[in-house]
Formats: sequence, C-alpha cells, structure tokens
Amino acid sequence: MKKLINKPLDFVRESLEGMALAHPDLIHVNYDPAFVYRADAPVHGKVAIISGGGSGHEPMHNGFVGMGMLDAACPGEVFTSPTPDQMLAAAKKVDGGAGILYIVKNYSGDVMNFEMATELAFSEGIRVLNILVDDDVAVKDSLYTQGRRGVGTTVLAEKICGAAAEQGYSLQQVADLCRRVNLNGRSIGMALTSCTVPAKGTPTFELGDREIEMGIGIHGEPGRERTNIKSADEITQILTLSILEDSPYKRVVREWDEHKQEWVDVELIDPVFNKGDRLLAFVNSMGGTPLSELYIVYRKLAEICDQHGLQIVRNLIGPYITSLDMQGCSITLLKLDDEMIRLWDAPVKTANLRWSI
Amino acid sequence: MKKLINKPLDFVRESLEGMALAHPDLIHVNYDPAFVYRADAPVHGKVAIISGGGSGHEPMHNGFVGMGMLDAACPGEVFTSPTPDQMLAAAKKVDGGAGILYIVKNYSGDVMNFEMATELAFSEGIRVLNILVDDDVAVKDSLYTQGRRGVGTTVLAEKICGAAAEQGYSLQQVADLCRRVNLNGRSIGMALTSCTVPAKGTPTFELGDREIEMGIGIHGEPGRERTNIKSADEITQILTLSILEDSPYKRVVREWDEHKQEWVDVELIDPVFNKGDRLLAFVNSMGGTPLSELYIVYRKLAEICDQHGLQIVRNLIGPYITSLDMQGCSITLLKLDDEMIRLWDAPVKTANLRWSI
Amino acid sequence: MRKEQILQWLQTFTDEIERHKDYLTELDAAIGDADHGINMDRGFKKVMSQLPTVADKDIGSILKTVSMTLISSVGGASGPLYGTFFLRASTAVGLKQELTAEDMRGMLQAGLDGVLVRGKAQIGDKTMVDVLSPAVAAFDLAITEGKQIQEAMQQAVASAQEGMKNTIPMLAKKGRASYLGERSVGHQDPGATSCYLMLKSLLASLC
Amino acid sequence: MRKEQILQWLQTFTDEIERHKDYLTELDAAIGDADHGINMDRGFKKVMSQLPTVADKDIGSILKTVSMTLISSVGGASGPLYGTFFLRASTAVGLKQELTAEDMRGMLQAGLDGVLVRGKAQIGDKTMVDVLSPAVAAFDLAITEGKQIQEAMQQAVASAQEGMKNTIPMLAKKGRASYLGERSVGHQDPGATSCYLMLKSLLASLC
Ligand SMILES: Nc1ncnc2c1ncn2[C@@H]1O[C@H](COP(=O)(O)OP(=O)(O)O)[C@@H](O)[C@H]1O
Ligand SMILES: Nc1ncnc2c1ncn2[C@@H]1O[C@H](COP(=O)(O)OP(=O)(O)O)[C@@H](O)[C@H]1O
Ligand SMILES: [Mg+2]
Ligand SMILES: [Mg+2]
Ligand SMILES: [Mg+2]
Ligand SMILES: [Mg+2]
Repeated sequence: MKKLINKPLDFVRESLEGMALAHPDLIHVNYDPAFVYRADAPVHGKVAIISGGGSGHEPMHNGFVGMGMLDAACPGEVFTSPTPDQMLAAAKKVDGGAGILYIVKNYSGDVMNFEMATELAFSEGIRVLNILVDDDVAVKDSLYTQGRRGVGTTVLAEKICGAAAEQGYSLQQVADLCRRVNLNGRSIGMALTSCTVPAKGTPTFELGDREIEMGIGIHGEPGRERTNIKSADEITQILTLSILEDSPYKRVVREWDEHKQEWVDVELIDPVFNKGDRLLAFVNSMGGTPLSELYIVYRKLAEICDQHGLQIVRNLIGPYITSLDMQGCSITLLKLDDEMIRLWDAPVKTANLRWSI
Repeated sequence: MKKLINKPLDFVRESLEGMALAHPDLIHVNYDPAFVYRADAPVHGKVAIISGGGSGHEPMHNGFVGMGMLDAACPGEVFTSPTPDQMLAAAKKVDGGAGILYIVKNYSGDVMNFEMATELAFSEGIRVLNILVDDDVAVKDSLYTQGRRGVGTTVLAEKICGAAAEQGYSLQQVADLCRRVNLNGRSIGMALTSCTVPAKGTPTFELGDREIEMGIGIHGEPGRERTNIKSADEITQILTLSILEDSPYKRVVREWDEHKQEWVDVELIDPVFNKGDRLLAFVNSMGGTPLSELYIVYRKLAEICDQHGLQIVRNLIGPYITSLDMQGCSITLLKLDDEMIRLWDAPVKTANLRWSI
Repeated sequence: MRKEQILQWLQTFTDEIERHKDYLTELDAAIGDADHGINMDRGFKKVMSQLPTVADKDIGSILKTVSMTLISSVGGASGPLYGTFFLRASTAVGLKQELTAEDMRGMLQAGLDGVLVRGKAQIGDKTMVDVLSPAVAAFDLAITEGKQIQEAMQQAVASAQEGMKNTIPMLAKKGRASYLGERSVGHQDPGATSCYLMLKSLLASLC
Repeated sequence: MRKEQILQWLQTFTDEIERHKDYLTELDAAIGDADHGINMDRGFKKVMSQLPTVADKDIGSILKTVSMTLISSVGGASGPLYGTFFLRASTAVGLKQELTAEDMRGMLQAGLDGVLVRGKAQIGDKTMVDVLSPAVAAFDLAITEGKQIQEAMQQAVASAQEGMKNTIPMLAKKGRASYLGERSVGHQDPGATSCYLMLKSLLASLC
C-alpha cells in the first residue's frame, strides 16, 4: 500500500485536523467524540441537518458542512459507521431549537447507530427525525437483504434539504422532502480497481487486469456482476439502463414517529422515470478516476437520457461520494420537480460544494 | 490498462463533448481546431486570457473557462502541446478588442507552439502577449535544461489574472500581474504511482511497490529522486522545504515585445519567501489521490509554514492540475500581496472553480 | 459466577480478539468490508482501559461500562449489536456481585433479545444471531435440566461452535454480506465467529 | 531532385514513421513522455491525406502544405520543429518543380536554421539538431567538393546515423529529456531518431 498517510490508525483524525486548519471560516471540528460542524452553529430557529457514516468517502460528508447544506457530519473510522455518542454530541452542538434531521445511508451499521442516537436524543429532549437513503439499484432481491444501499442520492438530498432548512422549512417538512428526494433518486456504481483500506493495507478485493465489477458498493461491496472490461459507452449504457429499467422498488423502513414516540414501519415505493421527466444527472468518481473520464461517461449518459425522452436540467460531475482510491464511477439520476430545482440552485457554501455565494 | 474510455484516439474529443453537454451555460466547444471558450465570448473591451496545453491535466485548463478566469483553453492531445492554429482560432473567437494574454507553461512544445501562435496572431493584427509559468523547483541546474516546468502556479495565475481582466486591467497590466504571480509562486510534486497514457496503454514509468518519485512532473517526467515510501509528514516536509529553501531562481525567458514587434530576452529572478509573508497554499492531487489524503498533507504543510513564520491566508485543496490517474500530490506556495488577495477572492464561475457567484 | 470471573471473561475475550484480529478481518474481507477484527479489537482494548475505574463496582455497572464503551468506540454493525447485548445484560443482572445459574440465564437471554430487536435478524440470516441464539437455548435447556453453570456453558459453547460452522453454507440476509447474494455462500460469518469467541471466553473464565 | 521524388520522399518517410512508431514512442518513454512516435505518425498520416490536393503544384507549395499540416496536427515539441523545418525549406525552394544540388543545399540549410531559431538547441543538447546539423554539414561539404546529389546525400545520411548514435551518451539539455539530468545518459534521442529516418527516406527517394 502506498498512500499519503502517517499511521493508518491516525488517518481519520489527521485528515480532520487538516480540514480544520484549512477551513476555519466554514467549519469547526470536535475530536472526542468526532464531528465536524458549521462554524456558525447553532443557527437559531433553523432545522439542523446532520449526516455521517464511515470515513473514506470524502468529500462526503465533512466537505458538505456549511451554509445551505449540513450543520454537522459525524465521521466514523474508515468504512465503519460512526457511533451514537458522536451523533448525539453533534445534535446538541447544532440544535437551533427547530429540531434535527439525521440523514442516514442504509447500511446495517449506520442504521443501528443512528437509531440508538435518535433514542438517546429523544430521551434528552431533542427533537430528531431520521430519514434513510436507499437508492442503489445494484441491490436486487432486497427483500432478502438489508435493502438497497445508500449512495449518490445522499449528496443530492443533503444539498436540497440543506437549502430547505436554510429557507425555514419545518422539521417535518425537511424530513418529508428528504424522503421524497430519496424516492426519486436512483444510483449504480462500478469499479475498475479495488480500494485499499489504510488499516488493512491490501486491496479489499481482487480484480484481474481486464476485469471490472458492475454494481459495486462504496465500501467495495461486490456488485451484480464481474465482467470483462468494456468501453466507457458500454459501461455507461449498462449502468444507465439498470437505473431506467428498474421496476418500482417497494420496501418497509423504520422511521421515528415523534408523536407516537416510537419506531414505526413505513412502506415506501419508488416511482419509475417517465418520458418528459426532468432529471439531475450526477456522474461521480469513486476517487481514483479523473474528471476527463467522467465527462466521457456523461457524454453517453446524456445521449441515452435524450433517447428516452428524459431531460437533464441539472448535473453534478466529479468526486463527491468516493471509496478511497478506488477507480470507477457511479451514476445517480434524480427526478426533479420545481421545488427541488429551486432548492438545488439555492446558495451553498461548503468546502466542496459551493455556488451563488 | 483499465479506464472509462472508448477508443484511446477519441479520448480528448469525447471528453470535450461531455463537457460541452454538461455546461452549455458556461462554455462552448469548437472541435476543429479544438478549443473551449466562454459561452458569452467575446467580452467587449475586456482583455481575453487564453491558456492551453496537453490534455490529461483536467480540470486544468478547460474546467477553468468562464467568468473571472479563462476566456478560452486549447487542449492538445494527451500530454502533447496544442497547436498554433488552435491558439490562433481561440484568440480570434474571444478577442474583445483589448488584446489577448497567452498563459504558457514552460515546456518546449508549449513554448514553441504558443510562440508560433503569437507570431501568427500578430501578423493578423491581433494584440497578443505571452507569459511563461516556470515554477517547478524540482528542476535543478536550470541553466542546462529547458528551465523549470510550469505546474501549480498556472492555476493560481489563471484565477488571479482572470479576475484582473474582469475588472478592466489593460493587457500590459494583466501580463505584468501574471509575471508577478509566476515569480512569487513555487511548486513541487511527487508520485506514488505512474499515470497511464490512453494511447500507450501501459504505465509511463515503473515504480516499485515501496517506491515513490519525488519531484515528479505532471507528464510523468522523472523528478529529483526515487526513494522508498515515507510517511505523509516526511513527504510533506521534504516537498515544503524544497520550496522554502530554494534559492532565488534566475533565468532568461523570451517574451513578445509589442512595441519592438519582436521577441526579447527578459531576465527574471524569483524572490525568496521571508518570515511574515502571506501565502496561498495549494495542495493538489495528481488525479488518483483522494481528498482525505490531501488534508493530511495540508495539516503538515500548515504546521511547517507556521514554524517558519509564514502565514497561510488562502488555500486551495483538491485535484486541479492532474496527471491522468497518477496517485500523488503537489504543493504550490504563492506569496500574496493585497492586490492578489483581492483578485483571488473575486467572483469566479467556471465548471471547476466557482465562488461568490 | 463471581465478579472476578466476569472480569476474567472480558480479559480473555479481549485477548482472543487480539489473537484472532487478522482472522476476523479476513473473514470480513471475504463477505464484508474487512474491518470486523479491527473494530472488535479497537472496542475491547478501549473496554480494558476503562474497566479499572469500575472494577470494584457491581456486575451490572461493569457490563454497562462495557456496553457504553463498545457503543462509543466500535461503530459499524457490531458496535450497536455488542453494545446492546451488554446493555441488556447489564440491566438484567443489576447490582449483583455474583450470578446464579438463573441470573446467567436471564443475562444471556436479555442480551440475545437486545441483539434481535436492534438488528432484526432471524436465525439463518448468517449473523451473530446464528451463534447466540442456539447457544442461549442450549444454556437455557441445560439449566432447566439442572446442570451446573460450567456444564451448561460447555453445551452452550458446543452449540455456538456448531452455529458458527452452520453459517458457512448460509446465504446472508442481513448486514453487508447480504449484498453478495449467492456469493456469500461458503464463507463463515465474522460476527458469528467473534460471538463464538465471546462464549468460549466466558466458559474459560468459569474453569 | 524531381517533384515526384519529393513526393516519394514524403511517402517513404510516412511509411518509415509508421513502421517505427512504437520504437520511437518507446525511445520517448525512456527519456520523455512516450508520444513521439504517436505524434509523428498522426502528423504524417495527415500530411498524406492533404498531399493529393497540392501534388500538381510546385515543390514550395508541397512543402508548405507539409509544414502547415504538421504545425496544426502534431503539437508537442516536434510539431513546431518539423513544421518550421518544412516551412523554411518551402520558402527556400519557392516555385521550383525540380531541385539542383545547390537548391537542395539551400533547402536543407534553411530547414536546419529554422529548427535552430525555433528550438534554440545547440549541438550536443541531445536533440534532432544532433542529427540535422552534421548531416546538413556533410551534404554541404560533399556538394562543395563537387559530388552528385545522391552521393552527397549518402554522406549526409552516414553523418546523420552517426549523429543519432552520438546522442546516446549525451546529457539532454533541451526538451523534456533535460529534466532527467544524468538519467538521460545512455538513451538515444527520439527526435534525433525520427530525423535520421527523414534523411534516410530522402536518400531512398533519390535512388
Ligand atoms: N442486522 C444484523 N443483526 C445481527 N448481526 C448483524 C447484523 N448486521 C450485521 N451483523 C453482524 O455484524 C458482523 C459485521 O460486523 P462489522 O464488520 O464489525 O460491522 P460492519 O458490517 O459495519 O463493517 C456480521 O458478520 C454479522 O454477524
Ligand atoms: N528545443 C529543442 N530543439 C530541438 N529539438 C528539440 C527541442 N525540444 C525537443 N526537441 C526534440 O523533440 C523530440 C521530442 O518530440 P515529441 O516527443 O514529439 O514532443 P514532446 O517532447 O512535446 O512530447 C526530442 O526527442 C528532441 O529531439
Ligand atoms: Mg465496517
Ligand atoms: Mg508530448
Ligand atoms: Mg465489517
Ligand atoms: Mg514526447
């Protein structure tokens, strides 16, 4: 393993220290327990949005803390969910009195830890809601699994909900919006190479010189299929059609009910994409794939969407939800409505997403 | 070679096509000859800034075309200088009547092609000046070489001069500013792995499992030394001290003299950094190194600057001048003055650098 | 089971985890994300550094400290699961300084219930539940049959080992391994393996 | 030298480049950026596709087309250098349909001068100048001594080959290879090699 790190065990902390030194105007970092929060937190009267998850996906989530996006992010060890005490401490720090939304990617670890944090926050009198992102169409047979993983749509949900919170949406409104973004977003990724977790020091999985993994997860979880390397156009075609041809996705998720003061099971169904839909197209690098290649993917993606009568009205292209040094990409398509477009365009000022301010 | 590409020969064009599809509001692309230009070009009465160079360093330069930065960028084949006809055509397209500044990285190919373009533009009655960036302290004995290579300072010069042009600086003023930025900026890079040029299909150089190359160039040109892998702190220390301890750099460069209407030799000397100087610190990914590692480098860089009484007042961290999929990083330190700070902070709206608008 | 034995159990388990750290991580690499050994090792090292502060307190307090330390230092899936196991176990035993067979039965059952509620896994899903559930059942049965604690625990560990082996042919339905589908078959579950080590350590501390 | 021979020369050189494309690129990989063969091949393929439109014009026009095509399609260092070589050569021969020994001496000298002005390299810098310069000198001397074109060109090619070999022990002082310092020693310069092929092709077209 060759990486720009010191001791593998110090990887997450030292990276946070660098962030804190680099962006004192935007964020502050608490180290024990670890969380990154807006320099101006708490913002009184505003719903606070907190996300978090294992480290190794930078800039998500730390790089999205700031005006118009997250109030705090809780980084775990590499690819390991953060812990409830981080989430609770972050909630206390950024609570502006209007409640907290936890945006949670659907992995067993993240879900369980955020659930514990929600219970703890509730027991301490902090209002918290909890929305899952489960958008990875690579996961089939979700009835027999943990369900779909949370991937690219998370970034989009954080931006859109962050703008909504900034504009004064209530806790319930932000949560409902977040659920809607999740339901309208679908993603799938692929890997050209494995990532290498610093503490392990060797690649998580082996791919031959001419092999790729379609449907990869952001922790190097295996995908749908290991195949021979294909052209960018073929890869893009397969990924895009997996999203477009995906049938409505039905599942039951556990959400915290503020009134019943308990967990309730909620059945959710993704709508499918239809001709004429307006989309946000997000082409993401897994970390080691350069921008030039992402544009080649975007080129084909735009062509396919066009052929299907889908209109890309916004896009995001770059490394936003990565898997350490993995080479590969993911595609997320989010069906937009006017409200989402307005919120997407709203000002955002974070270390790694910034516009209109 | 595993990459998200189609035919290697189509790499540059298809990547441009993707860019054009993704950012029609910001840029347009001309394909034959190839150049990317501001959607609102020409901006009347404004000095136009054009840069260019071999492809493979994305987002530089294409991703920096837009309000407050470049008016046009000329992409060559991968790692191959673009040609004079591209540069001339771009100049004609974006000339707003106040003249053109070509910002040229110091590589023999780039220099010769931009010189030819300058002569051609002159012969067609377009006012053009020509400033070299030669900031790579890895190159020693520059008397016996092509001189120092142009690397990270290029990005900073494009931003700062772009803002100046936007604010109405004259051609000579923008050129003088660009020369000043170059003289005050110093860079050095390192590689953990080689890049792979699509058309070649195999790594440009071989590095052992525990080897790194210090002082690497952005085309995989060899550096000062091949050594064993070291910790991020040690690597950062070596890179930073190479910059800070570099003695004043004297060289003769060829600049176009508008009045004499010929090339003149100009002797330039870099000032050294002194205690109390205000710096812009730029930690750049070579393409395959993720953000998390860059922050670990930044952490140590900030510590060293602090120890030397140097004050980092601005920073830039991410993949901005890359070498395809190479893993590694580079550090650029630019000594700032009030004018440069004001121009750095000015609004910029390009595909890959954007703020305050 | 005396308090010293409880402390001994935690020490032995910590040592076992350390010894099998790479093995657990390798198991997780095959069907997960290659961190289970690292996670557990980090958590229990932290537990060991915390225990001296509560070693003179009651068993409930000790287990509560274990729980809180795991919850705040392990993360991932195993953090809340082991954390909940010890939290419920702690509540079940309360202020006691020594546990009867009945107490232990209650403790293990409570821990198992906590894991089930938290993780929603069922038997056959290829998780730690496939070790914990048969082991607790075996202990339960043995105690009901009037066996001594040590013997009951021997049977529990035998069931745990069997349960662990049984995860090999299973198709994972919970946790990261579930994403593998058919490809999860043929690998032993890492969480089931660490759970077996936990029970084996418990048995060792009784001898 | 007749116009057909000029066209033959360009065709032969294009073929030679294609044949040695990988070899030139490998030479460039060792001390440059691994594209010289690719660059030259791209440029001369383009030249071949352009030539039919001017094949019936004078030699100056033909060489001017070669120059413009190279300038606009090669890029890198070799684009402006080869482009300038042919541009100056074209100006030197003007509207002629056939070249005398004197014309050829002027053409080669003009091309060399162009390369020197554009690239500012000196003999011994490990560039194409180390081939071009001795070759032009040898041709010049032979013509002065009253040799026939073909024989003079034979001597030029011999000098070119020697010049090419001589670049091996040189330390590069221009172009990308210069960044290698001592490490550039022991490798043959790619541009010198392609330049040798150009002169060898010229000789072949005379036979
Ligand atoms: N829902 C669940 N219920 C019970 N056990 C689970 C569940 N999800 C995961 N596990 C257990 O956790 C183990 C993985 O733990 P670990 O690797 O530490 O966490 P992560 O999967 O977050 O990396 C699995 O081997 C499995 O035994
Ligand atoms: N300043 C110069 N003068 C003469 N020849 C040069 C000069 N710089 C480079 N060359 C020649 O160009 C060759 C490299 O060409 P090429 O690889 O096509 O361009 P690049 O170096 O831009 O990739 C070198 O081998 C050398 O012979
Ligand atoms: Mg994990
Ligand atoms: Mg080149
Ligand atoms: Mg794991
Ligand atoms: Mg080259």
